[in-house]
This record gives sequence, C-alpha cells and structure tokens, in this order.
Amino acid sequence: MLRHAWRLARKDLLVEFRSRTAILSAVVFTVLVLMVFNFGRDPTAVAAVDLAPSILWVTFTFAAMLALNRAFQLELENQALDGLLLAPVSRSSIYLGKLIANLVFVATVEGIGLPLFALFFNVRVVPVHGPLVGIIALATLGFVAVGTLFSAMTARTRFAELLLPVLLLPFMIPPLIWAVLATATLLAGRPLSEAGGWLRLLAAFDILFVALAFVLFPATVNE
Amino acid sequence: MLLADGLRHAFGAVRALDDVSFTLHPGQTLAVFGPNGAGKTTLLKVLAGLIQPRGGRARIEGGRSAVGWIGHQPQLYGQLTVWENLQFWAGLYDVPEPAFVRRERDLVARLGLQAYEHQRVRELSRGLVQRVAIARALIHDPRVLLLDEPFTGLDRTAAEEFRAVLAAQAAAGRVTVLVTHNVEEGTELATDIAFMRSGRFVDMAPRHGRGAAEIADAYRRAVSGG
Amino acid sequence: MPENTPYMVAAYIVAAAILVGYAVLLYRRTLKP
Amino acid sequence: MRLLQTGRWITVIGLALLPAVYVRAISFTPVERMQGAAQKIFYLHVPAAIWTESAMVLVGVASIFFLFLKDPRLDRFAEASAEVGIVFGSIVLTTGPIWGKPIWGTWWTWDARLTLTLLLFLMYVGYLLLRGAVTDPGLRARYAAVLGICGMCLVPFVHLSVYMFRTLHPQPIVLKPSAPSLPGSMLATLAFSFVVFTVLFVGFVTQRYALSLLREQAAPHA
Repeated sequence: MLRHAWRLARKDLLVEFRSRTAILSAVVFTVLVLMVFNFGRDPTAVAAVDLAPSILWVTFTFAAMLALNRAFQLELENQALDGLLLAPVSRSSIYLGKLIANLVFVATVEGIGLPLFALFFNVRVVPVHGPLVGIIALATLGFVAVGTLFSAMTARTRFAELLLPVLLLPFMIPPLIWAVLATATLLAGRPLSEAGGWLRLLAAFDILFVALAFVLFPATVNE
Repeated sequence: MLLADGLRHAFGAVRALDDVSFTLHPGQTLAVFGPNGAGKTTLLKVLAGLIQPRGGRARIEGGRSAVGWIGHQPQLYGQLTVWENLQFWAGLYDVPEPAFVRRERDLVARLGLQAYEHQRVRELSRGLVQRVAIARALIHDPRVLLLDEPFTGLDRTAAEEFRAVLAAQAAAGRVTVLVTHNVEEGTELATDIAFMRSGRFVDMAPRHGRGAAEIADAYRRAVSGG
Repeated sequence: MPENTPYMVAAYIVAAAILVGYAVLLYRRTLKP
Repeated sequence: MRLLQTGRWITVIGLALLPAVYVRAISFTPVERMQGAAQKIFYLHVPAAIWTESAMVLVGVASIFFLFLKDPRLDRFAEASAEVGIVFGSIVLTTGPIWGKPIWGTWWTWDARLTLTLLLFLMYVGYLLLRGAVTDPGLRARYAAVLGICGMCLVPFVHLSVYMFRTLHPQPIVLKPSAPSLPGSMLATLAFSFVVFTVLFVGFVTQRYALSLLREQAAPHA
C-alpha cells in the first residue's frame, strides 16, 4: 500500500512543482497575509509577541486551506480519477498518496512562512524551533487529514472553492485553539510541559481524524 | 475470460442494468450498440469494478489488474510527459521495471509515438493523446480491454489506426468489450454484436461476417421494435 | 435583584416566533412538495 | 400521507404545550435571586441547546448506519434532523445573547455553550450546503454521511477546547455530575420544557422527513 501511495504522492508533487503556479501562489499568499497582519495592528498598542501565535496560526490555516483546494483538482483537471479507481490500488493508498502530497505541499509553504514570520515580527524562534516545528506538524496533520477528505468531495461540486472552507473551518478551529495556546506558551519561554495538555489533544485529534478519513475516504469515491 | 451473470443496477428509480448476462472468451470482441442512456457505460463500469452492481455479479479472470480501460477521458496527466505517464500508470499496476521498459518501447513503436515520448501530453494533438491513452491501457498487458466510445473526437485516419491496433490486440488473445452508439465504427472489430436498450440486452449474437450496413438495420429493428 | 424582565420577554417571544414560524413554514412546504 | 399527518399532530401537540411551559416558567417558578427575571430564559435556552447538540449526534449515527446499510431512509432522516438542528440552534443563538446582555453586559461572549452552538450551527449550514451542491442523490447521500460522521466526532473536541479556552458561562448548573444545584420547582419546569421541546423536535423531524419523501415521489430524479 505504501509503495502505491508514495508513487501517487510523487506524481502529485511532480505535477504540482512542475506547474509551480500553485506552490508560488500559496507562498506569496502566506507572505501577503503576514504583511496584512503587520499593517493590520497598531504596533504601539499590541506587542508583537502577544499577537504572534495567532498571526502564525491564522496564516498557516489559510495557507493550508489554499493548498487543500488544489488537492483533488489535479485529478479533475486531467479527468484521471477513474483511472486511479480502476487500478488495482486500494482506496486508502489513494488517500494516503494525496495526504502525503498535501502535507509536503503545506510543509513547504510553512517552511517558507515560518522564517518570514520570525523576521517580520522579530520573534525569537530559533531557541524553541524544535518543539515549535513539532506543534506545527501536529496541527498541520490534523488540518490536512480532514481537508484532504473533504476536498475529495468538494472538488467535484460546482463551487468547490467556497464550499471547502465552509466545511473545513469548523474542523480547523479546535486544533487552531490548541496550537495557538501551545505556541504562546513556547514563545513566552515557558517549558513545553506546560503545553502538554494541548499537545495531547492535538495528537488525539490527529489520530481520530486520520483514522476516520481512512475509513470514510472510500465512501467518497466508490459508487 | 469475462463473465457477466444477471447484472442489475439502478440509479434511484432509473434502471441502468436489467439482468444482463454473457460470457466472453479470449480473442472475442463484443460490440455493444445502444442509444445514449441505455446503460452501456454503466455496464462497462460494473465490469471494470468501478461500480458495485445492485444484483448479479461480474467476474474478470485476473481481477482489476487484468483490465485495460479506454474512454473518451484519456486518464493522463497533461503536465507529465508520455514516458512519465506510462511509468506512473505501470507502477500502479505493479509492472516490474524490465517488463515496463520492454512493453513501453514496443507500444511506443507500434503506436508511432517515438518522436513524442518526452513531450508533455498537454502539448499533443487529440489523435496523439488517444494513442497515448491506448498505450496507457495496454502498458500492464491487460487480458480484458474495455472501450467506452473510444472513437469520439477521432478523425478518419486516427480511427483507422485505432482499429488496426485493436484488431492486433484481439489476435493476441485479449477479450474486448466495445461500447458505442455509432454502429459503423464498432462493427468490423466485433466477433459478437449486442443491442442494448434501457438496461437490457435486446439481442446478442455472433457477427458471422455481417457488414456494418446489415448490422445497422438489424439494430434499428431491434431497438425500435422491442 | 436586578430588574431585567424585558430581556426575558424578548427571549420568550423570539423563541416562540422561531418555533411557530418553522412549524408554519413546514406546513406550507408540505402542502406543495 | 400518514407519516405527514402524525408529524403534524405531534407538532400541534408540542405547540399547544408551549404556552403551558411559558406560564409555568413565568408565573409558577421562583425568580432567581442573583440574575432576576432574565434567568428564566434558561428554561428555553438549555433544552434547545441540548437538542441542537443531540441533533448532530443523530445526524452522525444515521450517517454511520447509512454507509453500512445504504438505506435512503437514513439519509432522509439525517437531512431532516440537520435542518431541525439549525432551527433549534437559532433559538439558542438568539436567546443566549439576550440572556447574556443583562448578566454579563455583552451581547456575545465566546463562552463554551454559545461557541459550541455557533460551531454546530455553522456545521449544519455546511452540511446542507454540501447537500445542495451535489445533484446526484446517491453521491449526495454518501457525501452528507461522511460530513455528518465527521461533524459528530468533532463535537467532543469542541467541548474540550472551548471549555479550556476560557469560559464566562456560569458553571453548568444542571449538567454538573454532582447533584443538580437547582431547587425542585425550577428543575421540574426545566424538565417539562425539555419534554415539550422533545415533542416539537420529533414533530418537526417527522414532518421534514415526510416532506423529502413526498419530494422524491413527486419528482423522481432522472
């Protein structure tokens, strides 16, 4: 199963990075959102550090949203979904392939967004970069797992770009809350153990929804 | 070998398949003619395993990995080159590397795609794309070929080439099911002819050398009379 | 004890309006499906 | 259509009992010392909130069984309870702020109960939007089921995250595991109101279910 999933993911990433439009627009979008936050607040009134966790996570939420809209667009543009379903490949490896491709895509955007975030809001990220990346990974997995499942459904509807955010955002709010709280603890220099509760919740969310997505994905494609 | 046994399927109130049964052996090519909405594509999708039929069952020797599908959607990725597409699909069918290289070179040669092997599919003409689609469907050496209106959008020469390739496939002992509403196109290839209307096989019989014209009026009688 | 009866009245009216409104809406929709 | 008649009768009974709840809550239940009359909104707010949340669980459970049994009745039931969930949710989202204004001084507070209901409300809207966006009945039913199940699974996480975030909401008086700290008469009124809301919920869902049944018979999809 993993072999097929990786082959699918490689194909997605090859197409995505070859067309480059999607990845570039996602990165530019992220930078723009960071700028909006920068000019959207009165520097004297609110210290950057207090706002930083929210800025980071709102930016990453919308960047992930953008990427997830593209997830199944590929198959539809090329009308190749039937081909995938015909191949002797399990539905879960198709989902896993898409999940990996989306995770790499979103991780790339976050990889570029994080240093810029630290730069723009001069947040000292380096001392805590280890656990911070951990939190980001945990939350992103939650977003992308549910997002990939939903984009398999919305991609074929008429107004997919609008429908996916409406369906997905409620599911992103709980992980967003925990990620912001955990990030705030970290950036405030307090030990990670204080954020233990939130991280456990994030992990529980990921485990449940990744498993759920694996179980439910076939229902979105099988007739 | 392909077996359809009492296939039934419906979308809500509309009966797409109503007790369809037949068996095909290697080398046989069944052409299924019928107006649009007669359930032809549903039949193919059920045979391919894309749809679970409400009733009855379809069995293909070798399961899904022995099925090749050519429809009016080429199932190819425009951004990837011909070679990359073939390699991707072959990978999904677990075609071992040496076999892939051999089959890929053979298919590319036979379909006259040598000049385009490393060109992106997006840049190819409709006729060329259809040939790549054929290569894609044959890359894993399927025992059964399912064709859903494959001639649509092909000009005279491309259709002719396509028929030649299919004829070679039948000779190689493959089972083929061709579905189309265009009687002229499908007849030469077929060893057996079936007429389908609202989900049922109105009639199915070997072709016995009957020409397209003969089949055409048999079709009109069967579809209108029944 | 704070005097805020108007808020209670408002809430009760709104709740009743929604419930009765939906009942009527449903009734009308079921007349001509 | 027999089902429609029963649905209508149940709703009529529910609506007939509603004034009884109002009278009992307003004149036969003591006014709470600290919050004053506004506290009586409690008798409508809480039952509606309970049903808004339970409706999501019903949608989820019906969806799970639908995916196994592929029985269109379950899909219709899920759609019906989602729509009625929106109606009860709107009651919570209107009475909540009206109750909040005199007590906490602000119309909207991001407290546990209201935030959860708002999220549920948005999920119901998303659910019905998804149903609206897909024409093919088979596909629509499956997509709705997938979303319904995910929605149900999200509710516990919303509970956890919202309670932990910060809550202004008075400690949940009734739902506290320890003995409810409500005096007898108030609890009785709440129970009575809950029964009436239940009758209304059942009546609405039955009618809405019958409605989609009629719609399917009237225009069977091509």
